[in-house]
Amino acid sequence: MNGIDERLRVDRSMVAACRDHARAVADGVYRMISGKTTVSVERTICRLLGIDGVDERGVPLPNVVSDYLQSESLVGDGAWYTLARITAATGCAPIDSARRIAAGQLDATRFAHIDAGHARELLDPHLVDGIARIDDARAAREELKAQYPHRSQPWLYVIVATGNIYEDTVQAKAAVAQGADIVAVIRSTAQSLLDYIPYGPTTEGFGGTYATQENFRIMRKALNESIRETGRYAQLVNYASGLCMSEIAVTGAFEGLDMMLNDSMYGILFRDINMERTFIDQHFSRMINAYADIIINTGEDNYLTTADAVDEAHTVIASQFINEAMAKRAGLPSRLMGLGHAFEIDPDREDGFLLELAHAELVRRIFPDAPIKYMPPTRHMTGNIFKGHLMNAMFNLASVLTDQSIQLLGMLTEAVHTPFIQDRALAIENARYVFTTARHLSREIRFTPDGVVQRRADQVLEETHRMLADVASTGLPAAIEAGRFAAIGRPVSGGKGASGVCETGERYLNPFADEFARRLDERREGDR
Amino acid sequence: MNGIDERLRVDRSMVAACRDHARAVADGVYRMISGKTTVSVERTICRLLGIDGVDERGVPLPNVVSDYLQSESLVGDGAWYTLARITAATGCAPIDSARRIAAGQLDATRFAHIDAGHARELLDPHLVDGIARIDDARAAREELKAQYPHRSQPWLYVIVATGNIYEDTVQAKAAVAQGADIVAVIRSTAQSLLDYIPYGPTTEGFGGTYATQENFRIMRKALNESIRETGRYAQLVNYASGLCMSEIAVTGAFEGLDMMLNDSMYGILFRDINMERTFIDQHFSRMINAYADIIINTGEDNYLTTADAVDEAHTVIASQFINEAMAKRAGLPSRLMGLGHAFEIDPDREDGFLLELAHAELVRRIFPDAPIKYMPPTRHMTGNIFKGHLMNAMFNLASVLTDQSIQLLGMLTEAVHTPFIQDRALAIENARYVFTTARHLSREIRFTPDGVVQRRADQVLEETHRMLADVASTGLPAAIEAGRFAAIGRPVSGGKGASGVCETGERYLNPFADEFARRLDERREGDR
Amino acid sequence: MSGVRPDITAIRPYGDTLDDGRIQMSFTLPMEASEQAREAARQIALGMGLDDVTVVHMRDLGEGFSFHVLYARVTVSVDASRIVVAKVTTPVLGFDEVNEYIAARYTRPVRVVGACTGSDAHTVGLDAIMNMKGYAGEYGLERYSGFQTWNLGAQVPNEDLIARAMEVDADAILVSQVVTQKEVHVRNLTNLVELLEADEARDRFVLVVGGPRVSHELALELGFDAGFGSGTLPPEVASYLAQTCVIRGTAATRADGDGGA
Amino acid sequence: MSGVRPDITAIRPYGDTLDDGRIQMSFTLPMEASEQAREAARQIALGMGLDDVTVVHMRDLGEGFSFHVLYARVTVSVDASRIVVAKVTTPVLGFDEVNEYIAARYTRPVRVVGACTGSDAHTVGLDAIMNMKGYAGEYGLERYSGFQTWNLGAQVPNEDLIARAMEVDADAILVSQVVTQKEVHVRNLTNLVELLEADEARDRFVLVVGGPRVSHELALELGFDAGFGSGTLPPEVASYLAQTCVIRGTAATRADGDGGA
Ligand code: B12
Ligand code: B12
Ligand SMILES: Cc1ncc(COP(=O)(O)O)c(C=O)c1O
Ligand SMILES: Cc1ncc(COP(=O)(O)O)c(C=O)c1O
Repeated sequence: MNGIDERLRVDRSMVAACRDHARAVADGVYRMISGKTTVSVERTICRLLGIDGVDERGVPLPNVVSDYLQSESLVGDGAWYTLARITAATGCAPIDSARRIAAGQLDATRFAHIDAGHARELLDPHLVDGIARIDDARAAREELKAQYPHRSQPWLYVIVATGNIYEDTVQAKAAVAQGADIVAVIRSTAQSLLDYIPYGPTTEGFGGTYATQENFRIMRKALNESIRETGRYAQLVNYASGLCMSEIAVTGAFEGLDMMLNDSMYGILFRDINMERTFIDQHFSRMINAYADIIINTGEDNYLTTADAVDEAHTVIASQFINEAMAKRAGLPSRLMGLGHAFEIDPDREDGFLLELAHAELVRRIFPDAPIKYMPPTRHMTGNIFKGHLMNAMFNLASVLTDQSIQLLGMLTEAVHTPFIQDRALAIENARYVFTTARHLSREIRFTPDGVVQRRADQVLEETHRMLADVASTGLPAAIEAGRFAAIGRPVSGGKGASGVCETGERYLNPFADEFARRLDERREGDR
Repeated sequence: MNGIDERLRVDRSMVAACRDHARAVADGVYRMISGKTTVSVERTICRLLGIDGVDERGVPLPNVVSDYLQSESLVGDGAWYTLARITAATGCAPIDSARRIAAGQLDATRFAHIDAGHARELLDPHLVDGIARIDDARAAREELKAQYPHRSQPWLYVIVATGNIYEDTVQAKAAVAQGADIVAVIRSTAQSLLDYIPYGPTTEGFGGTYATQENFRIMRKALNESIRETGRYAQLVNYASGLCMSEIAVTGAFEGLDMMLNDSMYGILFRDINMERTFIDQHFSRMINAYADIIINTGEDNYLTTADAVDEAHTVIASQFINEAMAKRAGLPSRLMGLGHAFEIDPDREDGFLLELAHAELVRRIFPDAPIKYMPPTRHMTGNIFKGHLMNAMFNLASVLTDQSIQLLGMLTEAVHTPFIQDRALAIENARYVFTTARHLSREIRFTPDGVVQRRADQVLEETHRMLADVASTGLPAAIEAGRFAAIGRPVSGGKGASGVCETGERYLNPFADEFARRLDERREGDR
Repeated sequence: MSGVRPDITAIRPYGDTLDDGRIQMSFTLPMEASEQAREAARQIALGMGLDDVTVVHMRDLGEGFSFHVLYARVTVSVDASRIVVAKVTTPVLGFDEVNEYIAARYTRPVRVVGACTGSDAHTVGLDAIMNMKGYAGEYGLERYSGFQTWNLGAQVPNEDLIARAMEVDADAILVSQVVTQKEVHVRNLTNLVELLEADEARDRFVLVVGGPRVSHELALELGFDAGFGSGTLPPEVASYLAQTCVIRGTAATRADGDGGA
Repeated sequence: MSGVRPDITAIRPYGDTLDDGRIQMSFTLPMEASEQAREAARQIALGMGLDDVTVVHMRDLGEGFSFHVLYARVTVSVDASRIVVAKVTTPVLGFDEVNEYIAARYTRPVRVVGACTGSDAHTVGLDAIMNMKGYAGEYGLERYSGFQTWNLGAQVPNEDLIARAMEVDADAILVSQVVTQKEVHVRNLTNLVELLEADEARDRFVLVVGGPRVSHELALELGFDAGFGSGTLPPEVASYLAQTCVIRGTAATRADGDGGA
């Protein structure tokens, strides 16, 4: 990187072999999901077509439409085609169609079928509008960034989680004033399993604040104020994860978010969501993230909260290869792949820090262009806040020493409560101190050729390679079923949200996917 | 070290040139003090001859003797000769002579003079006894060490400072139980300027506990209990520093101390003690330390509490070369030279940690066999205990990364109060965490050939060389007068305790010095 | 001759001298950093009955907040001779001992159903106690021949947990609660006891709760039989269950009882 | 619409919700780690009027001590609208302004004698204010044309300091006190004022004290004219002296006064 001598030797041919296996794994997944859609993908299309708001009972209109599609067995036709069919019959714009459906005033099954070209054309103005909203939000961010540049990496990433979006903004602004570069609003615990996005500003949440479009807007506005006050760009993060992956992705794209938690397997492993559902949703959500230029954050760090950080280090990297392969399929360039890993080795283990360096350095070398996201110690944190603060310092040091990109700051009260305002301030102070005093340490150091660090890195890469070869041969679903990731096994056909998966019919259309793909191709050409 | 590849390149010829200059500096000092003694050297001889206890007014008997010598203008004859002369006339053992002097019952000036051989012989049994006490104390330590070995370096060094020796023992034992390897009992502030050693156990002190023989004994006993309880050897430290350098050295030697703060210039610079007095006292004190196998701790760290740690880094190393040259003169082998330095760079300075590494590594490379003593951040510590705790962690990391030997632990409350019991516990926890998790990091790393660390080390060594060349040409007294060390200037003939310096006369004898020198020579031969 | 011999009836915090009462504190005030804020911090401490209060560090946090670090002296003391802490009193047995104990006294293995209830998805703690692998080198209940276990996992509604316990004719129910924000664990646990009581089934089970913020005392308060906190090892729970089910005469110890799956 | 709008008349600590009263504490008890000790720690906090007390960490320190980390809720509040903090009120001027101010109003440079008194040997703070070099990029008093300074250094007995101030007919005396163990600074400072009063010389000098644990309030309490704490910059002191000596009419401002060295 940056013309600096390599601190660590990495077997490039083994890395290439890993990539090949991961590509094969992704191919298998894509074969599994081809010809399928989900209710949440359809709701996402609704949102892109301008459908928003809630009905009288508070049900979001995109859900009104998807419920209707399900109840009338029209999911196979898809939202676009059905809405176009309604437009053809009634002249209604999609939002009006949704309102009429909500009011029970419409029976689309009675309308005449139309051909694909006509369906495509009829709603084209709405497609243009929908994409323009994303373009505008992106342009606004670009403008701000040009005026108020980012600080150098590793970026300081903190979370707010009060449950009250207004209290969150106060804490977020305070954090930016203290030096945070990135603010993530943690979602309420229950939200990942909701099959809809709540509506409007919210002031009660549990262990976090609901992800809603209005909450996104309120927080974006607050951060934009902070940006002007501090003269530094501040990034906003939320979760395109759970049962509404792609819907939240588009909501975030509309409201100018900068990053989204988004993983190809997290929902399956940690939220027991159905595999097909997850694989389909993650694909469309990533197309949106890619188009909106939003960095994704993958969730490999979570593996090490349940599995041992040394024994299972290779599963993290194997998963990163898979996340990368899947993300490429969705059109995400490397610079938007915030692959996740974590600093979770037992603090009382002799030379544990050496192993952490090996892991972090290996990830950095394998994915040189990805904005790697490094997660702090959580598992071995205890009520001993003083020791916890030190563990976070060593984590910060590992980061600056191995050129990580996105540093999620550890809280000294990790084992006690969700962060107090001073916990966050102390975490920022911790990172700023370490990052300043050791700013260019990464350029100063080389690991000895046959030292513990180098040998450990070699070993983990080998184990990764072996695992990927296995997964490529059995296929990802079987590997997940066997509990290869995070030591959690999930049955192929089980899990939540399975009923929201549907085969697409002959009439099915998703012109947004086509358009995103086309434009992403163009952009890639332009990049060359 | 240990066959490990060198992390840093050090210009060996420049180091050799520095040593040559330092030797010249020491030669100059020794020319200045030759043919001189001090009241405290004479009191030390008294103690070695078995004189202890206090008179009716509480004046220590060694002081009774030295006061008598001064009042009768007998300092030039010295304590040994005068006591031998009394023995010749009265048959009194030295302790009885001292008691008689205290009682005003004796006028030595009336006794006949005797020849040197006779004087030497008369007190020889007392010499044998005195030295045997040191030998016994040393043997007892050796035996304990053989049974309960030291932990590996860096050793964890903590201080206790309650003022009450009994409360100190409780805190010391708690510290050893928590993992401390070394306990220093800080002296009461005022003690360094007392021209006597207080007597007996003491329970009131100011910012520290008086160094007395009884206090040494009480603490040694407490630590020996700890050693048996924990199965690890624990070292005891006090201060052979101030106006009673050599007297305290012998007291510590009798009571089995392991280390002594002892510097060739500290008293001059920081306590405004007269130069000649200091140079004479330090010589004899170091002979005793050497003979008793006690590690000295020099005080270069103090320079950086008043002078800037970056600008003045070379003065620390120049002073270490001088301390080394003087210590060699007194017969101290390198393995007993605990040369001091400190981690005092502004925590908010970009890449400050890189500079600290350069300094620490340089000291380590220049004095490979010395048990380097590394002092913690003090100057930039504030009431922000959380940040302070982190600074101490980086200090601990610098230590384990550069193979330091003696780690004086930083307290998170450095800017607030003398250590509470939990402050010390947190400091030990801090060091143990960092030393464990990064145990063999020093073997893993090499500094890049033209990086900041390497270039900084080169620069400091050059500056050191230039400074030593200067000091060698002007002589040390002139350099001190000019404020070259710690930015503190002291006049050659000023300072406290000057009246305690005296020319030795023809009859003067110090058979202890001769005997120590002889036996140290023998030991060196034996070592080969 | 020792310096420190504390009076157990009047225990006070200790800094470096017996009874000096020294403590450290830190907190945020919703005031920007200023001499006023520093004084407000001092007054908060005075309001707590402290004296010798020093604000050793104050830092502005932005948005009208300031952070304060204080040292002060506590003036109250505690009579530690009168502290009685509720404790699990059954002796802790070894792995084999537990199995032998059960084999000797029970008609069948002790049946244990466990779950993380409510919205709690933290399974690691419960798994540590229940699963084969166990925790810190100690096997979990599943490994014992004396136990038959059902670990229902995360986010289990209290109703489902009870239904399952009834279904398998369990002897004991283990509940894990890790999330404690806004006292949600207290609500969850109280609700479980209420449901059991409504079903008149409270006495059928030995009811145990665990989690990092759980104490035996809290468990008793909430109507549980025992509570296990941070760092609990599986044998402690196994020993407790083996011995308590006998005393309580749960299904496995009753001659007639062998219902369930 | 903002979430947080604190009531200035009832300020409480803030964790993550307005008025949640959350604070962190840590201290040692002279009891070895045990459930009793944990409970004693909790009771100490209850004795301070706190509620919602959790001991989140307990550790044995050996020799019969245990260390505790607690979180708890403060129940008192402070009326911050009624806090009045004594402050140095003279405006802070720049380097040139101070010199011009003095040149315009005084018959000669203002004479300042400073010392670290008693057994205090910490000269860095006083040097920062008085010496040429100054502190944090700001020149010290010695550099100002408006001041003539005598820095007597460390461990100066109060008697010597007063004698010297008399001798040079000083306008102001600056005292530094860094060591505060067992309130030794309070004793030293009180003694200085008493000695000055005994000499009926208290009014001759503007009397200033500084040090990291000094506040203006404490200084006034002890009979000084001003106190300067941690992080004081030389211009603050220079401005204060320049303006105060005029008001107080010290030697340098009196037409007749040009005694001394
Ligand atoms: C791992 C972890 C996760 C994992 C959980 C994975 C899993 N499958 O369990 C993941 C990443 C999924 C996660 C998610 C969340 N977490 Co979480 N998590 C943790 C973490 C880091 C460690 C917990 C742990 O595994 N400890 C190790 C086990 C072995 O210890 P233990 O649970 O104490 O168990 C022992 C004893 O208590 C006892 N025990 C426990 N249960 C039982 C039961 C019985 C019957 C018995 C006898 C004994 C017993 O025995 C065990 C062995 O000794 C803690 C922080 C920390 N370091 O403590 C946060 C923490 C618990 N999480 C927290 C939160 C808020 C969440 C989220 C809500 C955050 C969000 N908004 O997204 C989510 C949602 C989770 C949910 N719905 O519950 C908070 C809880 C705050 C509070 N006190 O209320 C914590 C403290 C972090 C924080 N500071 O914010 N988390
Ligand atoms: C440097 C230092 C030393 C040096 C002093 C060198 C010297 N020539 O000054 C040495 C190594 C000699 C030393 C020795 C000791 N020290 Co010391 N030392 C410190 C240290 C690390 C820094 C102090 C410092 O220089 N601060 C920087 C200056 C610029 O800040 P400042 O003093 O606050 O000054 C500013 C303001 O307060 C104000 N100010 C200060 N004075 C004045 C005066 C006036 C008139 C005005 C207007 C303003 C003003 O303006 C200044 C600029 O902003 C502190 C710990 C710490 N980090 O604070 C311990 C500390 C002060 N030392 C301490 C102790 C106990 C000692 C010893 C007694 C230890 C011992 N038993 O051996 C000895 C003896 C000293 C003695 N007799 O007084 C304790 C004091 C504890 C207490 N609160 O009572 C401390 C806090 C360390 C500790 N935790 O134990 N020390
Ligand atoms: C990819 C991803 N999504 C989501 C989450 C958050 O979990 P939840 O499912 O509770 O929103 C995480 C965990 O940190 C994650 O890594
Ligand atoms: C060599 C040496 N002697 C003595 C001391 C202690 O100072 P005092 O003179 O107060 O005993 C120090 C300071 O830490 C020191 O480095």
